[in-house]
Order: sequence, then structure tokens, then C-alpha cells
Amino acid sequence: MSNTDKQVVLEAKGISKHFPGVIANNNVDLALHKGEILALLGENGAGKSTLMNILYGLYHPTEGEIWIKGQHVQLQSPRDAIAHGIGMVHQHFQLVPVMTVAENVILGAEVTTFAGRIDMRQAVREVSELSHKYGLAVDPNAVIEDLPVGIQQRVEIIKALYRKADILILDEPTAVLTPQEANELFQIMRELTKQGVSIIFITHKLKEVLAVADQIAVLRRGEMVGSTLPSEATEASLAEMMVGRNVILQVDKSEAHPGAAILQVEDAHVLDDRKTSVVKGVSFEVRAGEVLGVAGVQGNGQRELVEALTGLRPLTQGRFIIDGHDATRYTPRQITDLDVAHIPEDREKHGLVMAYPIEDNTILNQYYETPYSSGVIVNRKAIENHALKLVEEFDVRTPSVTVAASTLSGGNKQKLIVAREFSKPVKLLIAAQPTRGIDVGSIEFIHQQIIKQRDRGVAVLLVSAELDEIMSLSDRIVVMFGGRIMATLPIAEATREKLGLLMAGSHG
Amino acid sequence: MAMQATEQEVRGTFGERLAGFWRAASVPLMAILLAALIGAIILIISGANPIDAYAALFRGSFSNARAIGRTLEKATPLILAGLAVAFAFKGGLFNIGGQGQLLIGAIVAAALGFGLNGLPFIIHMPIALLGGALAGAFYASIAGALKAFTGAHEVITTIMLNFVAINITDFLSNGPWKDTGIVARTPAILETAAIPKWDSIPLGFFIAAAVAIIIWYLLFRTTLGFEIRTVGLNPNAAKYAGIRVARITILTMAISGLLAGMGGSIETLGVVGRFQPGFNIGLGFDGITIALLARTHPLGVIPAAILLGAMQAGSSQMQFDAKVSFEIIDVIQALILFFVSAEMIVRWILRIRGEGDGGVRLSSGWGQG
Amino acid sequence: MTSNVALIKNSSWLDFLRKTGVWISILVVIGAIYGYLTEPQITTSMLASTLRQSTPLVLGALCGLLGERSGVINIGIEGQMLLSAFTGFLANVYTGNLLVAVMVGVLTGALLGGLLAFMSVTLKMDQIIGGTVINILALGLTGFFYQTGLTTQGKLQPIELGPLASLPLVGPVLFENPPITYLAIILVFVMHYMLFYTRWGLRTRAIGEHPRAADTVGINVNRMRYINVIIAGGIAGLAGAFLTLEAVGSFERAMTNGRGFVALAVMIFGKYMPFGVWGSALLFGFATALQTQLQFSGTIQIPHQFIGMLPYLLTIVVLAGFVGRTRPPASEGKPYETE
Amino acid sequence: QDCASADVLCVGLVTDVGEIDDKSFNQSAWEGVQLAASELGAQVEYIETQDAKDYLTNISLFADNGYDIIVTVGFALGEATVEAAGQYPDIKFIGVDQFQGATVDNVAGLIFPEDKSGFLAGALAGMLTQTGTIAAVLGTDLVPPVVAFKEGYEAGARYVNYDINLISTYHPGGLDVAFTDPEWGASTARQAIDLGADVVFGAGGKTGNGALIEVAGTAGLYCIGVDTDQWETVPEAHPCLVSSAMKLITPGVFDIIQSVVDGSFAGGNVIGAVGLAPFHDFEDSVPQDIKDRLESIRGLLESDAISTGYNPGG
Ligand SMILES: Nc1ncnc2c1ncn2[C@@H]1O[C@H](COP(=O)(O)OP(=O)(O)OP(=O)(O)O)[C@@H](O)[C@H]1O
Ligand SMILES: Nc1ncnc2c1ncn2[C@@H]1O[C@H](COP(=O)(O)OP(=O)(O)OP(=O)(O)O)[C@@H](O)[C@H]1O
Ligand SMILES: [Mg+2]
Ligand SMILES: [Mg+2]
Repeated sequence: MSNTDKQVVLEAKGISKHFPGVIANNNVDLALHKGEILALLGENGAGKSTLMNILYGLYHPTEGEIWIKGQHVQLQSPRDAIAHGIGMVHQHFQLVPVMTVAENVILGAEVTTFAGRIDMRQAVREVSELSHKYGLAVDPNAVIEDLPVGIQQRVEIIKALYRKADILILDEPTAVLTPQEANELFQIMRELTKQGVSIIFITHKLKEVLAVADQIAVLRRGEMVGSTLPSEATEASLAEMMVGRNVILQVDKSEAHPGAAILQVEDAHVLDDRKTSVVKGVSFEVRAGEVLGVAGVQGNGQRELVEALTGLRPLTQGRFIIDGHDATRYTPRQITDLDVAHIPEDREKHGLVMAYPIEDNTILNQYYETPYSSGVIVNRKAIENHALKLVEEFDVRTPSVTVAASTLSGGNKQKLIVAREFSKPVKLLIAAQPTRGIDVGSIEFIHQQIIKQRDRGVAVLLVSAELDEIMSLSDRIVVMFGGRIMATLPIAEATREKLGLLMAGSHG
Repeated sequence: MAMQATEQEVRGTFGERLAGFWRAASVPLMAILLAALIGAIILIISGANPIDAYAALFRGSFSNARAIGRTLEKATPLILAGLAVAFAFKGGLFNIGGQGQLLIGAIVAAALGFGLNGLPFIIHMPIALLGGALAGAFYASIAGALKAFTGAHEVITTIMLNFVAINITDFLSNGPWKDTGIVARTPAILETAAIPKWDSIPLGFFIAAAVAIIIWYLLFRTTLGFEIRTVGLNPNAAKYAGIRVARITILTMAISGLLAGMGGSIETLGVVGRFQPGFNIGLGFDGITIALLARTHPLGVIPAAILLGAMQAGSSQMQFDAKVSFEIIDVIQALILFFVSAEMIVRWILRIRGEGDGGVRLSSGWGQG
Repeated sequence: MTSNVALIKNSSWLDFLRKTGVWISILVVIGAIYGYLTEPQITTSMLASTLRQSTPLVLGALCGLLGERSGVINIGIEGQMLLSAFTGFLANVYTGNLLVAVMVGVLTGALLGGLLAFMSVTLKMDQIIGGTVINILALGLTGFFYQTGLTTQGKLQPIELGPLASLPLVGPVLFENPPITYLAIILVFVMHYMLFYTRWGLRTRAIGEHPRAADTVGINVNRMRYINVIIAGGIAGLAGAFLTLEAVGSFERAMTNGRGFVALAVMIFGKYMPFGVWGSALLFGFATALQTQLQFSGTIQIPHQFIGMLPYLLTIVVLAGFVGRTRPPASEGKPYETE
Repeated sequence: QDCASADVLCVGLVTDVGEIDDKSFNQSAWEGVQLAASELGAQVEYIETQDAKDYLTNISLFADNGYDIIVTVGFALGEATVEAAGQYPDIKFIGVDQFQGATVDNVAGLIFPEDKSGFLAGALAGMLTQTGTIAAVLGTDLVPPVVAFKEGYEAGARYVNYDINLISTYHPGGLDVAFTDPEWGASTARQAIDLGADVVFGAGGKTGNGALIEVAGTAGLYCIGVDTDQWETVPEAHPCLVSSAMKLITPGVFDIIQSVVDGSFAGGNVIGAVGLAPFHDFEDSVPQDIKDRLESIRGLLESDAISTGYNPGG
């Protein structure tokens, strides 16, 4: 193709990056040509961000070389990368919330007059010029924390352009954008490439890749599994490359026999931490003996919905009923006492007390009940026996139940949470991202456990960003987008394509 | 968050226990050694003989029954002040207000001690003791409530409340509760309120040690303790587990203040015999050193307090025999605190592998979240 | 100017004045003028005393402010002030040169700042414990090494600023002060300018709010924290030098008497803004001057302890957010971890 | 060397919480003890008390080492001294500033009518002032001698000049800071000067010293020290230090030690001498009529012909 004619502006050769216990990148090769958009695909945890952080000088590779414009470089810090014309828009924005757009843009590359005084007028002017030139409308004097994420992203891009970046790394820029905002971004990207900027673009959304990329590379479990061209790829072929045929999990499950509705959500409205409405009138029900999957790109209100249903976040409108009780204003404890089990999204932050021994983590949700305590005095023996039983039953790999939970691997941590949640009577299970970032064996095990609960008549609400997981476990699927439910599909009618479209906000 | 190593109780075989004990004790022991070493260098610079000084310090604190009694007497309020800080640590709070809570406890115990007539010892002493403790609890819970409801950082509020407590107690002991005569102090407590000594050994020490054991039991064997530690280690997980974090925060602060207040009570009822301004200076602050030295373990507080108590009890002997002024004790204490907290240094010296436990983490801004 | 007001939201000094202080300021000015017209002597003496009492607090609070703006909490201000007061005093005793003495004080403070930075940045120790170490250490070292009988060779004398000093009211209050007092006022302006108008200030605020963001644009977070905490220590050292070399002229054990802690309160009350800090230090100074004046005039017979506890209660009230909320730098207290 | 032996006279001193070199009462008492060393060949030693609860311990340290006389300094040690006296009946105790309610045979309480000393200082100030305003910067009212000095000072000033404007203030902090806050003393003195005070009495340890040094910084003002002749202890104050309201602790302590040696020691209260320190550099500038008037007031005070009006009971 014509790519070979173009100059290679950035090349990674044999990059490996090892974190304690994780090989995030393994012998990765990557080449970016001038003026092209290279899409980098991969599942959660495939190592995309790690690779980009290495190219940006934030991480140092364990092995491998980086070549920029034909020159072998050592990137000690982002300062070096910036000096070589690399700009990066991070997956998590790196903006100082209390400062203005202009201040954020010039931070680290300030133009000063005398006595170190920042030439703010000049900065404002340059930001305005940049935003005109590339069609990135932004008010230079606005304070970051008042801006919607889409605009914040533009600020990030302006930041890179201000530093004269001609290689731009965009790490999952569309994950937080509405479809309109994403389209605007694509226009901006095309405008940039026209002006000679080369772009690495990371995303999970196959459609986007086909729409904007000139070149596609796919990472799987830290390894580069191949590259292709949009013209030669389909969504299906990309998915196959991303996930790898042999890893698509097929869970054995029989026909569901749904019973009475256990969870009924009626017109729920929830605010996020910044007091903006992120769940905007959601209604659904989950019946005994069925798995209701909630599909959707992260950040479309799923997290807040789950927090509301577990008593951690108030509803601003609407109500929900659990097993006949109006639980809208219940505390987390009251909800737990309705026999609700909860696998939280962030296992380290919410699911476990890392410094506690395993045994104490197995009773976090029931320490106040017999036999673990009399309500006042704790029964260590009973707790230990309980922990030993769970560890055995759920195959938590650990030398003893007295070691700290922090010593467990990700998968085993998750199994520990699952074990705990299933170790008391359950009528409703709320599972958020139950298998994120864990190994295949553990995924399989946890999936089996969830189905087992369903078959016992438990109502399961499964929230996951993994389409495969949703598709293999759910009996019905709702798709969330922008805080609303786009559609409810029986599993028989759900196809990847249909779900993908709904998740991206278009009506299938 | 707070110390992780101590969260895991040492159990298992004798060898495992021993190894666990070494893991817990090696850093403080080494810290003490290093501090003594640097202290010795300072002594040499100032022209004193460190061996004489340390020997005299030891003589003054352990050489005979009376010295031991004095050491234990010094250790008593230190145990309670140390427990107050350690207990709050366990709940994720840094109580620098031990001094103020102790003063409030001391003066209320004194008031109950001289003010309640005609009660037998068996009733009077416990009432005065608990009255002081409860006053300390009340005073500390002000900071707890401010933290829970407004997010005001307890470090600043408790420092401020320390200053306020000095003013309150000065006012009371020179005003409404002043003894007859010209001296600013409360009347002496009645015989029936005094905590007796058994020979030269103060009974108060055993009360404090018993409280340490009770606190250990409370923290590690009761559901309340479980809740407090969970909130201290991971408030998010605590919320998920249905624990009411605000309530636990106030309660933790109150119990912490109860302990400090009890330290003041025991001083009043067992040592001073009344409230007199200037008699309880610095006790609350020593609690911080002790809690850290004990790695925030309630039982570790006892030996840590005895160590500091011994240094204080022996300092007069050191002055007398070796002509070394007592401020060197402060220097050594600061160095101990430094080395205990700067675990990295000590571990490096000891060549202990492993990630350690990250040390104590308390600070994350004064704000209201 | 307008864009600079927005530089940091809700917290430029104009905003501060506008939101919490404008009426108070106007009242103060009217009160001062009225006071001057009716009781010129009392007014002048109280305002002069206010300024003087506020000086160590301003300096201490600027030290705290610079540290926290960079993400490092400093509760060791008290110890930094005390040890600097001591070494400055010693230097004056042995050299007789006040300039050298002040420099020694400042350097001592900077050195302790370096120790704090070492503990909190390199060792990643808890910052509050680090500050506590400094406090106890300073108390012990000064107590141990201080011998009496050492006599200083004079102290810094007031400098009259020409004709300004003869203005009514403001003259004797503002333009007839010794050098560190002027310096403290100048530092307020310099710190404001530096923080909000210079590259250094922008970077400093960035590492206090969002160190990762600063890192990604190539700012060396830990190095800047070191530099700033050391500079801040120097300012605390100046506060110490003020005590021995300008205000008192001699050293005494524990002579800081809690001013370092009050400075922390002043910093919070001043909302981490140099002018806010100045205003609140003046308020604290005024509280002390007022309580002296009340005793002098002997008219109000409340026990002096109640007046004495006012500043502390005030701090608690402010901290609890009853008087407008403060927002500390977001990442203070947290060591910055790379990778 | 060996204090236990009968021929060696050993004198020990226990300080109040504070240092031996406090330029104040601990130091004065210690000088009295040192005088015994040079005059009587006594072996002398001191212990600085760190914790108010150690008074008895520190006294015992001397007692157990065979000391013959133990001097305890400050009213705060009063109880501990009497208690120790019971435990060690063969040892003589000298309690500085310790009023003896009931006589204990082996305890001599050396007390001073500080109000009289203050009265003289007040009279001096009242006669020296040009502006008609005089000030006092004081430690804390938690300590009785400070109160006595203040009351006496004010009465003395009124005695010579009834319409005088008296401004005086105590430190607002607690006992732990009231005597160690020279900066507060200094700025308070400045505030008083700005109010027109031209004589300032500094009575409150280092806090008071701070006031003296501050006054010394302005020409034409007078300051008056306290306890000892502060001409010796606070050289920085020479430009203003006209005199000091003394309580003669040093000779008082020495005299009692002497009385032990010559066998005339008796328990109970010993009233020490008080008075004004010499004028030193101001000898010539203080007019003779002021000196005469002071002399006559001293006589009247001694004979109780005039009262200071200070009544600690009430
Ligand atoms: N700083 C770190 N320390 C330890 N492990 C890390 C670190 N950063 C990333 N990892 C691990 O490296 C692996 C790759 O992570 P990376 O963030 O690169 O994935 P990704 O492809 O960007 O995923 P996502 O799509 O979720 O953003 C994961 O297993 C992750 O847990
Ligand atoms: N001594 C110092 N005092 C205060 N701030 C300093 C000091 N040294 C460095 N800094 C801050 O750290 C920043 C980075 O330092 P460095 O010397 O790398 O800057 P630089 O290379 O000139 O920056 P640029 O690339 O923006 O021109 C400085 O711009 C300044 O803001
Ligand atoms: Mg990523
Ligand atoms: Mg440069």
C-alpha cells in the first residue's frame, strides 16, 4: 500500500513491560507513518495504555527500543517525549480542575516575560488561534471543572498542539463522548492529519476503527497479534483478532425459568459525584431465576445505577422495590438484609479491605450475624472455619486464611468476593464487572457460579462492559446509553452487531 | 492506610509466632537503638559521657523498687495517652488532642474527687475516674462530630481544642473551682477518691494496663472493633459493608478521648491529688510517639510507655549523676519517632526484605472533602 | 486583570475580599478612622500592636501555604521557627552581625524544610508525623544546647520610611517598622505575584492540585516539592529570626509558644491565599492586641482566659465551614508516586 | 565529697519547672546556695525539675544521698517539701516562696512581701513618669507572687500620684507559656508605650524580660525589673532599667543556710527582705527628692505605717 511510501515517524521495536506479577507488554512492534491514523485495538487490560505511556516517557520499558523520525531515542520523562513532538491525551484526563483552559494548556511550556511572569494574554491568544485553526472551539478563560468532558478533551488536544506535537496519541478518546461529540472528534482528527499530524487512536469500538483508521493494529494480552487495513477488515474479523477465537467463553447453561420479579426499578434518576444527572429515568425488572445483563460503554450511568440500587447513592426521582419492599431509601445494611448480594465494580476500593486477612474479608457482609459474632463479641473460630470452607469451595488460591487479602492475585481476590457474597442466602445478585481484568480460569469459574445461582432461583443483575460476558450469561439484555435504556432484548434476538450499535447510541 | 502488618494477628506455630513478633518488633527496637546512638553523639558533642548518662538513666528508672514504681507511675498516663492515639489511628483518625482531653479529664476527676462527699471509696474513686474519662470522651467527640458532619480535619480541630482546654482549666482552677488560699489550684481530692499505691507500685498502672487489654479485646474481638478497623483501613469498603461511617468516626474519637481523659483522671486521683495548672504538660503529645513506637497495637503501647516512662523517671538521676540536662530525652524521643516512621531507613539497615507495611498514613488535607 | 481573577476559581484575593471580607474591611477602615478621631493614641497603639503580632503569623502561614500549595502539609512550622530563632540568636551572639544572624536563621529554617521534604517526598513518610518529628526535635535541641548568659548584640531597629512615617495614623503604624516586618508585608505581595502570575507559581499550584497532570507535561514534581518546601522553611526561619532578632532581642526556650500552630490556623482561615493569610493574621494579631487593650483599660471584667481562647474557637468555626468553605489543594498530604 | 559524712555540708537545690539559669527566682536561690559553697565550704548541687510531679522524687534524690540542707524553689513545691520534711526529719529544708500555714520543725519557708517591693517600684514609677501613664507587663495571675507585685505596684503608684493612669496586663495563655513568652511581653510593652506609658514594670520571668528589652529600645523611657537586680541578668535592658523590685532571695537563702550551720535554724516562716535594686547608671539622673521620698516610703512600709492594700485571702 501507499503506507510504505510514507515516512515512519514513530516506531516501537520489541517493547516489553513487566509490572510485578503482570506482563503488560510482551515484545511489541508498532510503526506509525506520517499523516496517518493508526487505530490500536485490544480488550481491557491488553496493554494499550501501558504501551502508550512508554511512548510518552511516563513508563520505562523493561526491554525494547523506540525510534522517532529515524532516530533511536531514550525517553526519560514526558519532557523528552514532548521535545520529540509527541503529545498524548490520556485515558484519564490530566487537567488541573481548578485552573483555566489557558493555564492548563501552557502548564510546563509557559511563555514568560520578565521575572518569570507568565504572558497570559499571549497564552489566551495562542489558545484561541489553535482552537480556530483546528476547529476546536474552547473558551480559553473557562475553568476546567466547569467544562463537560467533551470540551475537556479538546483542551487536552490543544495542549498537545500547543507543544507543537506532530505525533498525537489518543487513549480511548471516545469512551466518554456522546456519538455527536465523537463525530466531531473524528473531523478534528482528519483535519489534523491533513496538516501532517500522525495519530495513534485507541478504542474498543470497532465501528469507529473502520470509520477513521488508516491502519489497524491489535493487541491481545500484551502481545501484538497483527495488523490490518480497514478496507480488508470487518467488525467480525477485528473482534476475532482482539479476543482470539479460542478464548470466547461458552458457558453451559440451560433454559431459564424466570419466576416472580425480585427487583423492580421504576423511573430511577441518579446524580454522579459532580451532581450531574447520569441516570435519567431507568425502569426494568429482574425476575427470580434469570440473568438480566446491562450492556453499555463505561460511563453511561451503570456505575451510579448500581450504587443507587445498593443504597450507596440516593435516587433523585423514581423508586425501586426489592422482593416486595420499597428499598428506595434503605441503607446499604437494610438492603443487604433483604438477601441482596453485591459484587462491586472496584474490588480493591470497595470489595475488600486489603490489609485484612482473608478470613476477615469473608465476613464483611455478615460479621454481625451468628455464628460469626453474638452481635457484640466476635467468634474467631467460627470465622476461621467459615473462611477455610469458602477458600476450599471457591478455590481461592492462598497459603492460609490469615494472610492479607492484598497478597492475592486479581482473580483470587474476585473469587474471594464472590465466595463471600454467595455464602449467605441470596435472592438478588447485583454483579458489576465481575470478571474485569482477571484470568480466564477465574472468569470461567465465576461465570459458572453466577449461572448456578440463577438456576437456584436467584435474580441476577449483571452489569458488564464486556459484550462476550453479557452475551454468554444473560437471559435478557438491556443496553444503557447516556443514562437511558436504549432497548431490552431477549438473548435470542441479541447479536453483537445489534448490541454494538445500541451501545454506541444508535437505534438498531 | 494504617499499619497493615499489625492487622494480621500472629497465629500459627511457635516459629511463626516468633517470626511474626520479630517482624513487628524489629523496626521499633532498631529505631530505639539508632536514636540512642545519635543521642550519644550529641552528648559527646556537648561534652558529656554518654555511657555515664545512659547508666544513670537506667539507675534512675529500674535500679530499685522505688525507681520501678516511679517508672510505672510515669508510664501510666503515657499508656492511656498512647492508647488514645493508637485507637484513633485504628479508626483512621489522628488525635493530636490527647493533651486537651487529658486536661479536661484531669480537672473533672478533681472536681468529682473533692466535690462529692460521703461516698465510700468503692463508689467514689470509680465515679471520679469514669467522670474524668467521660469528660475527655465528650471533649474529643466535638472534634469527631466536626469531622463526621463538616469534614473539618481532626488534626487542626484537636490542636485548637488543646489551647481551648488550657484556657478552660486555668479559668476553672483559678476561678469557680479554686481552693482556698492564694494558689491557683483545686482543693485536694478526698481520701475516698484517691487511687492507692501498693507499696511504691501505683495501682493506676494496673488499671491502665487492664484498659490496654480491654482496648485490644474491643478492637480485635468485638463487632464494634471490627467496624472501627474497617472504617480505618478502607472507609469505602466499610460503606459497602453497611457500616455507618460517620457514627463510627464520632465513636472512635469519643473512645479515644475517653482513654486520654482517663489518663488525666488517673494522674489526678493517683499522683497529683488535685488539679493544678502546669502539672500535666506534654503527656498528650508523648502519646503520639508511644502509639507509633507501639506500631499502633494496643498491647505494644504498654512496653512503649514503660520505655518513655523510664526515660522520664530516670532523667533526674541522669542530671544528678552525669550532669546531663533532661532535654536530651526530647531529642532522643524525636529521633525514635523519626526512625520508627522512616521505616525504609531502618529496614535498609536491618536488610529486611519485603514491602513492609507502608507505614502509617494519616494526612490527606485539612479540608471538608 | 479579569482573566487573572479567574486564575484560581473562588480564591483570588479580590474574590476573597468580595465574598467574605469586603464588608468587614470597610467596617475596619471606618472603625479605625473613627477610633483615630476619638482615641488617636489607643487606635494607633492597637493597630501597631496588631501588625507586630501578625508578623510571625504571616510568615509562618506563608510557609505553610507554600508547602500545601505544592502538596506537602507542614505542621512542623513551630519547630522550624523555634530552631531558627535559636540559631539566629546564636549567630548574633557570636558574630554580632544582624544580617548574618538573619541569614543563619533563614538557612536553618530552609534546612529543616529540606528535612521535611526528605521525609515526605523521598521517604514518603506520613507528612504529619514528619512535622511532629521536627517539632519535638527542635524543642529538644534548643533546650539542650541553650545556655543562658549569652547576650545578643542588639536587634533590628525600626526604619522610618521618610515622609511617609509622619502621616497621621498610618505613618507610625505602617511606615516606622523594623526590616522583617516590612519584609513580611513585601513577601505577601511577592508570594501573591509569584503564585498567580509566574511560571513557578503556575507549576507550584499544579503539583499541589494534580501532580500527575504536571508530570505528564514534563514538570519534575518531586524536585519542585523539594525546592518549595525548602523555600517555605526559609520563610519559617525568617519568622524565627523575627522573634529573636527583631521583636525580642534574645532567645528563650520554647519561646514560639504555639505560634507555628496558630500560623496553620491562619493559613486555613486565609484560604491558602497570601492576602487572605495576611488578613487573617491581622485578625489574630488584632484579637491579641484587643485583649491586651481590654485589660489595660480595665473596664471589661471577663476572665482573660475567655478572650484568650477566642482565636482558637474562631479557627474551629472557620474550619467547620460555618464561615465560608475552604478548599485545600487537592493532593496535599499525598506522596507523589511515579509508575 | 561524701555527703553522708558528718563534716561535709551538702546543700542541694530543686528548681521549679524551669531552668536554673532563669534569670529569676531559681537563679537567685541557686546563687544563695553557691554563696554557701564559697563562704561556708558547702558542697552544692542542683536538679532542674522537668515534670511538676517529680518534685518529691528530686528532693528524695538529694535526701537519699545524704544532703544536709535542701532548698526547694517556688510555691509549687510547698506540698512536696513538707511531705519530704516528714520523711526526712534530720534534713533541713528551705522553701523559697513557700508560706508555712503550720510550722514544721525542719522547714523554713522563705517568703517575701512582694506587694511591698512592688509598692516601692510603683512609687518610683509614679514619681518618674512624665506622661502620667505607667504600665505593668505581667506573667500570669495563676502565680500568687505575680499578683502581689502587681497589686503593690499599683498601690504604690497611686500613693505618690493618685490620678496616675495605670495600665497593666497578664499574659492570656496558660501556665506553660505565661513566663516564657518574651515576644508577647515585648509587643505588649510596645502597645503600652504607644499608649503613652513611659515607665514599664516587667514582672513575669522571660515574658517580663521581653518587655524590659523592648522598652530599652526607645530612648527616654524607664523600665523596672523584678525579683533580682535585673541589671545583672538582662544587660540588654540597661538603657531603661532604672531599678528592680527585688525580693532578696540570694541573701535570704544564704542566711538560712548559715543559720543551720550555726545552729539557730528554726522552722516556720522567714520573712525575707525586699527592696529596690540600685539605680546603677541612673544614679545621677534620678533626682534626690525622689530618692528621699522612696526612703521614707520604705520606712513607712517596714513599720506597717502604710498598707499596700494587698490581701491575698480576699
Ligand atoms: N502501574 C501499574 N502497575 C502494575 N500493573 C499495571 C500498571 N499499569 C497497568 N498494569 C497492568 O498492566 C496490564 C495492562 O494494562 P493497560 O492499562 O495497559 O491496559 P489497557 O489495554 O489500556 O486496558 P483498558 O482498555 O482497560 O484501558 C493490566 O493487567 C494492568 O493491570
Ligand atoms: N531554583 C528554582 N526555584 C524555583 N523554581 C524552580 C527552580 N528551579 C526550577 N524551578 C522550576 O522548575 C521548572 C523546571 O525547571 P527546568 O530548569 O527544567 O526548566 P526549563 O528547562 O527552563 O523549562 P522550560 O523547558 O519550560 O524552558 C522551572 O521552570 C521552574 O518553574
Ligand atoms: Mg487503557
Ligand atoms: Mg528549557
